Amino acid sequence: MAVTKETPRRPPRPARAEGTPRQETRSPEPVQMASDQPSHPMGALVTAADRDVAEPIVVPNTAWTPANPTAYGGGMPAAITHLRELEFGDKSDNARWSGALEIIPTKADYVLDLIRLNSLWPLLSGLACCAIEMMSAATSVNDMDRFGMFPFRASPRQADVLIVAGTLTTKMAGPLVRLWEQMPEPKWCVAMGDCTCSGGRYKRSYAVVEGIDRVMPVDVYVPGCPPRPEGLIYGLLKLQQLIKERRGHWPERRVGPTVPAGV
Amino acid sequence: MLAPVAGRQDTTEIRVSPAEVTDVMRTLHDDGAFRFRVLADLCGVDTGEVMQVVYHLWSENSPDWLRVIVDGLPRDDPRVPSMTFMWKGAEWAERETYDMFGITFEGNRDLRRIYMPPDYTSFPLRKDFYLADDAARSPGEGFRHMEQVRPPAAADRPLLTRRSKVQ
Amino acid sequence: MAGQTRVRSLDDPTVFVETPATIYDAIPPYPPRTEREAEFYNLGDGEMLINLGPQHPSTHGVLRVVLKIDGERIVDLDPVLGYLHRGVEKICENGDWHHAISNCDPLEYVASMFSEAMPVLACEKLLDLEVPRRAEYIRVLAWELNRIASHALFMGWIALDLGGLTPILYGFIERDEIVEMLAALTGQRLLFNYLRIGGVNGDLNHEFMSRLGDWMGHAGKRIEDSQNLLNENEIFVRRTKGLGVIDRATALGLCMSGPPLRATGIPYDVRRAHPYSVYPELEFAIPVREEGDSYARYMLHLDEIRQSIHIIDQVLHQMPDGPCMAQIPRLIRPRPGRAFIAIESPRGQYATYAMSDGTDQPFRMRIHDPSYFNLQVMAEIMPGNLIADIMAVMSSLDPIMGGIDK
Amino acid sequence: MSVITRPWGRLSTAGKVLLPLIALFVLLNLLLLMGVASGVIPAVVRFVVDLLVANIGIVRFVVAATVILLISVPVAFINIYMEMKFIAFINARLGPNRVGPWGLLQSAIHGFKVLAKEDFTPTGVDVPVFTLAPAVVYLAAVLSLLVVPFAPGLFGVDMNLGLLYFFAISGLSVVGLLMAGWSSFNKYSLLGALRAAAQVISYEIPLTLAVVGVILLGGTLSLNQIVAQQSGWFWDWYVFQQPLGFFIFFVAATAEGNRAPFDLTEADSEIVAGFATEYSGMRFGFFFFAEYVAMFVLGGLATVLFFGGWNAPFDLAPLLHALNITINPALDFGQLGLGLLFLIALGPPLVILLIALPIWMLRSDWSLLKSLVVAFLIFNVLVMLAIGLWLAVSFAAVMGLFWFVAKTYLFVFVFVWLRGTLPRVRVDQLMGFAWKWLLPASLLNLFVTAAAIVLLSR
Repeated sequence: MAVTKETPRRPPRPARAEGTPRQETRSPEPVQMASDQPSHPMGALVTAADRDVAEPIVVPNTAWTPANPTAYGGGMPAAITHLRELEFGDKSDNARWSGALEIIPTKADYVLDLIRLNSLWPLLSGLACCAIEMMSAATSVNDMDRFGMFPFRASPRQADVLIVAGTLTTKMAGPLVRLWEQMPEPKWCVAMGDCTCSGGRYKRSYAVVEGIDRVMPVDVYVPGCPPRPEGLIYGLLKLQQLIKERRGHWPERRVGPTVPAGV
Repeated sequence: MLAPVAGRQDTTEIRVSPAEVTDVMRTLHDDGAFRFRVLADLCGVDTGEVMQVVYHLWSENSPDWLRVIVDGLPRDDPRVPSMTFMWKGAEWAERETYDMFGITFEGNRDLRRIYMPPDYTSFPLRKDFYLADDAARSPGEGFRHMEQVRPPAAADRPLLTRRSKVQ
Repeated sequence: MAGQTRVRSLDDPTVFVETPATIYDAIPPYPPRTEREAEFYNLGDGEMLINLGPQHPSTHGVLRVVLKIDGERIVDLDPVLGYLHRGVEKICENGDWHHAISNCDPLEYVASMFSEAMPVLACEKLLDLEVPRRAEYIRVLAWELNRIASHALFMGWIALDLGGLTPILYGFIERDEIVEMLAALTGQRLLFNYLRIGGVNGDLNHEFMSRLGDWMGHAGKRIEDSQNLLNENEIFVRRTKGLGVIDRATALGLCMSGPPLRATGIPYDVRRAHPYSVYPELEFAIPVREEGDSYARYMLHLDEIRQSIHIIDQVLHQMPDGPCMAQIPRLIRPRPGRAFIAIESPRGQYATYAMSDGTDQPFRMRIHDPSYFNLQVMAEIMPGNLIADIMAVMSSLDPIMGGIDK
Repeated sequence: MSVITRPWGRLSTAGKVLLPLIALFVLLNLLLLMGVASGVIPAVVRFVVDLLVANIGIVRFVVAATVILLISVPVAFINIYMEMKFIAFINARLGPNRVGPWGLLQSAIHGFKVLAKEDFTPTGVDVPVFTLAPAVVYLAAVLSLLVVPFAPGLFGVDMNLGLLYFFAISGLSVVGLLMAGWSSFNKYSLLGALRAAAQVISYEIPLTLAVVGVILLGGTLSLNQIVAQQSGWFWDWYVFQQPLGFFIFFVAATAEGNRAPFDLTEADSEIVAGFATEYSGMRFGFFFFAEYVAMFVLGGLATVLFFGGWNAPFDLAPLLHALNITINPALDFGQLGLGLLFLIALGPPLVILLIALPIWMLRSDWSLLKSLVVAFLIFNVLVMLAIGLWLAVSFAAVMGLFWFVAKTYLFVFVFVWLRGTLPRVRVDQLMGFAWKWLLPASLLNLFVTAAAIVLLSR
């Protein structure tokens, strides 16, 4: 079975001034588990590029004035509308109109996501044992191509999903992270197998990264040693569901040890 | 010969010293009586006190494996003549043994680390190299917490080393 | 044209190096350490280095081959291993004998029935243990089935690396039938943790036998199909015949074994050269080819598949009754000693050298992987060929990085 | 100032949008009125119309180029879908079947996804060249469609040098590939581009020489006339007079379009993705589409040159004439007068009833309603067939388009079939085949054709 990483709620961000171009905001420190000291070898791998959280599209809904004005970053601050109402003493229906006008881009993004989740091109990269099952998930018996998850692209520039299949060693971590950074957005990462989820049966080894979420963000974990091809396909369907539910919000990319729920 | 020829099950075992291993192996390989053409395996062993290099040979003349043990290599600077002049395929095996034990094979023209990254300073299969779960006993600390910071020659002897009762 | 780029060093992912974009020339950022390296990395006129891997479609797994090419022609090459080094030997030394079975499992991951046999056979040899004959027969059955599955994959891979899309899917269909059958027996598709010290995990069950009976009806049919696509195919034959020729002296000198060795005409098969298990009681031929090129290796795999089907037929007829597990204590303490055992895996002689010091943990567990030694031949035979030939030769040597990098 | 800003501030967002629009509308109307009244606008319109009529050729070219550019994308989608499905069947798979019925929309989804992908320029590339290359490749593939005659009267431009134009334009794609490979700052791209250049250039020669035989037979370079000369029954097609020429042309076309077994330029297992290794997003999409458009173009050219283009494989006109059956496509409904009303009102129900009754009587387990529904469907199918037949008889373009597309997609299917079956050849073997076998064979074909023409014309 596959377990999708539940998306944590976004921390409240300061309201963005109207009209100012949207700039990348630095997210708070990634979640660190007790086992992950800053002096950990992989700790240095958490780079600025990985720590950046792409800013989600926010639908300002000024029809409803929130209790906390700084919630729903962006949108029209409640105080100003209050002043304006004092000034003109009538009820203008700004809110409904502006809400309707600003909701359109979100819908477009939703349609784009529907398109994206129907053509996920995996990167043709297998690390170890799980690669065999990854290949047999694409072959005649259980055919990944039915969901548009074919062909495997050989070049990271054209891939959407990085299926990390197999044990990640410290020597391979650098090339793998470079592959991940070469893939264009939007991109998703599926951790296939116990070794990639948590180090698996080689957790004690001196040369193995204990879970790829120490070096790169992960969207879907598919445990199993190795998971059956059906398991991988189920995980990819979960990824489709994830993309659909996020409604055009970029997934929050966090690097750091995370425990998938239910594993 | 450091010890008499011993045989157990289907294996015959001889022990030689690093000085004479070259002649012994050449004789075994070329002499018509032996004709040990197939080098079945080459590996290193850390017994806790000394290093060993173990060769396994196969010949169509005998039904047994022949095990040649080069015994008594010092742990701080083990050196063995390389076998690449006779079996070129021994090159990678010697590289692996160097990588894992730090045993230097004189005459191997490509003796570098093959598994671990080149800036790796310790030799994982030595008995004084501990895994993560007994890293507390490890003399090494620091950047890679599983690895010694100093090369093992200079490393002080750990508190407890598991020694073999096999000689 | 080349600006400053900040990239992670290939060898140490925790280090960022400020380099010119010529990092892509794959020249290591440190001075040469051996004369071989120094000779390899100084480029002649018109030569350039190109990185094949660690992530490349046709290097099976994470093998990295640094090519020194002149146009399309290969001048020299330097395989860089270790991208999948998991430290299995060290882990085996820190677990007890039973843990070693599951730790050795993923070494040769398309034929893990062989790699998981290493600690089992070694410990039995150290214990002087008598394994029930039924267990031996079941082992041989599982081994040969797994050999066919691995060869079926090989047949597809060599075609895929030469650009044919279809044969690998036929090979995978054959493999899936066998692997599902073994999953019915062992509970796992890929890493069956099935062999036990003193026998096997479970006796043959009904689903396995029914699946096996169905499969024996059309054994190897899919492989024959893909072979009909390839054997007479002009393009395939021209791309593999006379390519990557290995002569006997080189093969012996490089400690090669398995199909690459037998394709040069040396009938060295551990099942006959140094018999183990019940192979002396079974009659089968050791296919040998004289010309040591890729095409010979490819055809040799076909012959081995037929022989394996023949062996399975005999095993099913001679399968004795009785227990499939010996009476052994749960905690195993072999007396101090050394044992060397070798078996014939789909890629050649798979050997282990185990030492016990009387405790319940192996003192030293050395794994000898055949494709680790077979792969050395690349540097011998490839120079002078084209880039496209690397795929034909490498996939005919059939390396498995899990076993090579341990 | 506040006099203006205050009401403006009170407006709703929609009002802020609408008010300027209304003002603009009023202003434009006023201008129009003044223009017409003063007689300026009619003069301008007359001048523009005269200008367009004067150089109708340019207008036609621009329109045709636009239309070709527009239809090229659906063509690529159809080809990609065919390739995915047919290769899936060859592999004993199902192929895409989730998006749309039988996964018909899958290729379009792929296309839109590629369009929506991030599109960035890696470090160290030669930016302008890197940006231009995909457009060059795509335009080279698309513009060569301009001279291909789809049906009688349905073609972009009828040049009397059509073939020359075709080869000149399709040769441009090499430039695009070289630009892509060189500017990508990637060794795999460079290797792929050089392979592509060597391959395409050396296969241009047999391709052209194989066509020269047809040119000799037809005595013209205009594709329209070449097609017109193959009219009649199917044995009038040039493939039966130029079998060797057709074989050479087909092999060379396969290599020209970088299709398997000659797809060395994007050989996945050797050089990662060839010249497209560093391309992402829609730039990669252009390469991707260009390959499939080129597939269609080459299939169409093979059809036009050797398989009679839009000619049907049979010619019924003489037969009908012998039986003096005359089909008058131009129905004049006006003749029916009041009968038309009855036809429209009563005809369909009567026919439906006539079809439904026997069904109802034969299938006792069906209700009358069900049989009526079935009869309605059957009636619609019949009417569609009738209309289609009428179109086919009355407008030759429809029929010609049908035959052209049918033949072309036969070739596209053969391309896909080759890809699913054959492994890839090596570079030196590819070159050796071009220079040692195809070139002499095409020269021989040319010589024999010329000799035959000279001897027979005596």
